[in-house]
Amino acid sequence: MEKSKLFTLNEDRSLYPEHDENGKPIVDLSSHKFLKIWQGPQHPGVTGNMSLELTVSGDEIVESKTHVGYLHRGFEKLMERRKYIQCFPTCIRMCVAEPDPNEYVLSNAIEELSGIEVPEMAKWLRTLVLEMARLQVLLRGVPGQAGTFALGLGYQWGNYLRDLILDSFEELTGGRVYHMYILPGGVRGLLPDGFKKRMEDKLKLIDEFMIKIDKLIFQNVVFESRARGLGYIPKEWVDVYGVYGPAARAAGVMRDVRKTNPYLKYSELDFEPYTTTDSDVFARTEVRYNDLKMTVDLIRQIMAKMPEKGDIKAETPNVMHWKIPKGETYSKCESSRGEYGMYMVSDGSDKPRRVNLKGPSYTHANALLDRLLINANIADTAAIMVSLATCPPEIER
Amino acid sequence: MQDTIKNLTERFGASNMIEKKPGLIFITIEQSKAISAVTYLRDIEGYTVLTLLTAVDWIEDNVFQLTYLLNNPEQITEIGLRVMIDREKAEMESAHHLWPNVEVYQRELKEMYGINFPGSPRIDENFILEGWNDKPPYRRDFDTKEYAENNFFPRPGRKTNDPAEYMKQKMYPNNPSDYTNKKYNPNR
Amino acid sequence: MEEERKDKFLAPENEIRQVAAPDGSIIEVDPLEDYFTQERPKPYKVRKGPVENFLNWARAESLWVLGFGTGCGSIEIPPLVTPRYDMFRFGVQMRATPRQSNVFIISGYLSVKTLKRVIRTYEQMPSPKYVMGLGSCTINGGMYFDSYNTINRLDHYLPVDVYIAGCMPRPEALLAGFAKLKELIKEGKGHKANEYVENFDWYKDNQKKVINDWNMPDYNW
Amino acid sequence: MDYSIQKFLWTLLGLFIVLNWGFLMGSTMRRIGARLAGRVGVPIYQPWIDMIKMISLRTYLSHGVLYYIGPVFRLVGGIGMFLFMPVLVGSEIWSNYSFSGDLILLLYFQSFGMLGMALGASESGSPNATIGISRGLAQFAAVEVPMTLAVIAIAIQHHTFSFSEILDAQQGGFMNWTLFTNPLASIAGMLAMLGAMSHSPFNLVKAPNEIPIGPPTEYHSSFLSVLRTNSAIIHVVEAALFMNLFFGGADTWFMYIIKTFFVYFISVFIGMVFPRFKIEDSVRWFLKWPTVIGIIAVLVAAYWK
Repeated sequence: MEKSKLFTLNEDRSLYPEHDENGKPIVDLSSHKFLKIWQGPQHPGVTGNMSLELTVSGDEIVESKTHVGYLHRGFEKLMERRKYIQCFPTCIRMCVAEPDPNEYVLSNAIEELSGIEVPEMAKWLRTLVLEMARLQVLLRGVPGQAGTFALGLGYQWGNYLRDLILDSFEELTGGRVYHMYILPGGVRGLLPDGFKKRMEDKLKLIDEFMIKIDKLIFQNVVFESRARGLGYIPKEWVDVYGVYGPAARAAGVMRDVRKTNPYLKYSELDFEPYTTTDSDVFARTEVRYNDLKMTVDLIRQIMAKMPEKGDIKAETPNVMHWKIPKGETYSKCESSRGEYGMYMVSDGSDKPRRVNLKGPSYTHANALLDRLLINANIADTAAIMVSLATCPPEIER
Repeated sequence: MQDTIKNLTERFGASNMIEKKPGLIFITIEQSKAISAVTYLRDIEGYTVLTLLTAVDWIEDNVFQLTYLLNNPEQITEIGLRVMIDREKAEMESAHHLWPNVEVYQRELKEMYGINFPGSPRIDENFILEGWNDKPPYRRDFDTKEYAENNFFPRPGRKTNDPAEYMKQKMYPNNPSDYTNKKYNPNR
Repeated sequence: MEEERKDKFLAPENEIRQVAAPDGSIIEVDPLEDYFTQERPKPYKVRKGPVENFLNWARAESLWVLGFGTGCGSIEIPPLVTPRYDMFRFGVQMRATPRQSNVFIISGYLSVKTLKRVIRTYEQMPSPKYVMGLGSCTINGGMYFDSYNTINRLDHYLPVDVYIAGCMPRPEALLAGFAKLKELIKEGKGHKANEYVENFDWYKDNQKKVINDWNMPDYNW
Repeated sequence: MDYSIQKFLWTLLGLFIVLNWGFLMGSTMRRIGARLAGRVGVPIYQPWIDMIKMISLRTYLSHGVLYYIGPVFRLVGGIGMFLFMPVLVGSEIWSNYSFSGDLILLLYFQSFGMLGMALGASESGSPNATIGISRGLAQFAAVEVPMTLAVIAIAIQHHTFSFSEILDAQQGGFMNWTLFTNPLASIAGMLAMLGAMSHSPFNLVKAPNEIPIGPPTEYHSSFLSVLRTNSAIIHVVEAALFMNLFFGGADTWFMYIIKTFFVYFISVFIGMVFPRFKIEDSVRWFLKWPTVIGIIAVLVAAYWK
């Protein structure tokens, strides 16, 4: 039986307001039916320093434009006037939340261009550091998804555990946020004494945390009712819009560089990234939750399988005079947000000719976010944005 | 992969192929055939993901190199198409109809390199910079340090060392001749 | 005015346009003139005595920080509000709007585009207000000293009360910075907002030197 | 001293106690919440310092007369609720200005503050404030339905609209509380309380990561301190309203403090573990189960005997 129009709250509003022949909504601001509001750059719901120009009709968004550039430092230009080794302190600041993939792609690009083979032990340590970096991001990111719906409790617990992982980083590398541990040819040091045991203690805490998070977030009726069906990405969009990592895996498409192009020691590790087909905010949170589980498992595997001692650095020329042969390459790895790649062109001098860093946020935050926000509620912008894990400094660099 | 390269070479006159590592190929394409080659790769060969679109400034040859890096998620291969365009009249056919993200890349290139893509949506809008009135900053002839010194207020007292000289003093304070020794420094 | 406007880069929403009033009549609107006031700020009177000391104590013990992560330093703000470092213990709280906050943490480098927003936000905060420069980027540009898009010295654009050195400063350093700021306020030295007003022209000249498309009033009330 | 002046002074004293208890309760709740997260939390005296600081801030800002009056309206709503509700059961001096029919007036005062805020917030010119206040009014309209139904059920049950008489009927052991004599009305009323208290999952008005931070976006310094004062008073008074309706009221100040604390605690505690609703969901939720229970409660009360 058809419901009466007056009492229907679930009517299909996808064709409101009127659309032109290209499917774009006709928005006439002077008709007083629409309101233009900016979310960001000073807005607590926006992931970092970026802004969204929203045209809303009531609580419903009819048009969205992403504005970036608030964090532009011109890294790619700065690196063109620095020697390769001087690029490292610059490069890691490109994505602040997860600096290690930056180090890895940069040193991997240098190694690929100059044909250096990295020793086994260094590969193990690099794998460990990359997984630890993923762990510390996800510890904040998974409960942070509930935080966008004002459930901040899990975020508080997760942040505490993240601080513990940062302590481990400090132990291993000396740095809390920026590590500069991975260098061309290898890594900077071996594991300190007792590192594995202390790490294992922290992993046990994380196991307990995972159970609590499951109860707090995934079995929460309000969270489920809000996150289900929100920000749906059809499977066909994955290639078209350039969706990577957890967001693609939530749509049922296997996008994980660790599995498709195994680098470092991932081919020797036993793991299977979680995929689901719901492709909404809830599914993306679930995928990241399972990623977190998998990362804990991977760290245990790495610590069990890695040798105690070994060569950690290949012979490299004096870094001050190191000239990289002419050529170009694209090196990539899997960050917590998806494929993270660096395109590097060398002209044979001691400074890179061109470095271009491509993170998943570039495609997620621009065309995809603009599209997903259409017909969403303004209350849900933060949730959709966080579920795509946008990281503004990586968009504008 | 080999078929794709053959087709590219025959139909689109691709040249200068370099296989960097298994599954990553860079190949040069003429400017006039570039977009049709990209369309061909996307529609026929399954290179459905545009990984990146960027430019390199070869100022000494007076060209910009545009790189379209395409990814084939089925075969797990990547092809980088290099397109050389004239630096003086930097203009390229727009590819915004192929992927929705291309528009963003092209806006960035317009802003950072001054390469125009006529017909691309929102191409003249600011993407990153705001009120910029100098040369496009990623061009090689734009000196960022000079710009920073002229426009911002450098705090006096910042010392700049030539890293090589500085390391020489730090590492071989007593015997600078070690520095030129082949054993320590293979580049000398 | 017309001449001046032509030289400037203007965002489309700031161009002179015609607007339909609710009663149907057409009015010409110049957004820069009509939507903003051009009034200049005035310094407030700094008082002395036991009452003011008491108020200063209250100001120091209740610092409301604006939640605006301007740069990479904002990654160390979440640890501050979570169990490990918990800055609420010291009466430091986060606020979401500039109208209600007193402390502006400039977390790291400022790109020119953000600087414009920062100035706007800073001027909207009620006095007395305090600025904390986080990281070496705010002191001398740090590692971005040669970047074309980041300012070098923050104190040429905004009056800075406390600098916290480091890249990036640890949360402990931030807590120490808060302690230092409290000390300054209790001593009655927390009146940099007045300095900004007194040297208004100098600050504005510096700001306008880098912000080429100045399309807002001189002081954002 | 004249009786009316005496009464006025006692009421003022009561207001003072309620205000300070509101501040203390607020910071205590924040500390409890912080313990749940593993933190220490704000010092217990933080609200008072915040008040002094807010008053000591300088402002030159004006958005027009209504902008100034908005917080005053809000405060009047809170104080009005206090004035017309008896504080302690059976006490002449602590009965404030309650009269036979005060229940109706209270329901009115509950919405008064929100309406006043709507005037002030829309005058402030911030779009976030407008969105917040429209959400607030929508939610308030939804909350009022089960709330009023519960009140009507209780009124039918006790044949009165007077607070004092409802309270008197509940005396003599906890089995006489409305909670046990009329459980359906109590459930409907308590569910409505969650909305009236505006804690998560119903804190849509000041949703910080959606519309920072709703109606008070532009309010600062003294205006904000008035709003803070009101929120301190209204939290206690709302809790006291539900305490009086369902939990048998309080006969000493000690019981008053204990009971309001627990009523308030329920709403805060639920908010700790639930995310925020969307406004549609919230309105739908209130119009569904609480309303149905409220209607049944009215019917049961009407046809019981």
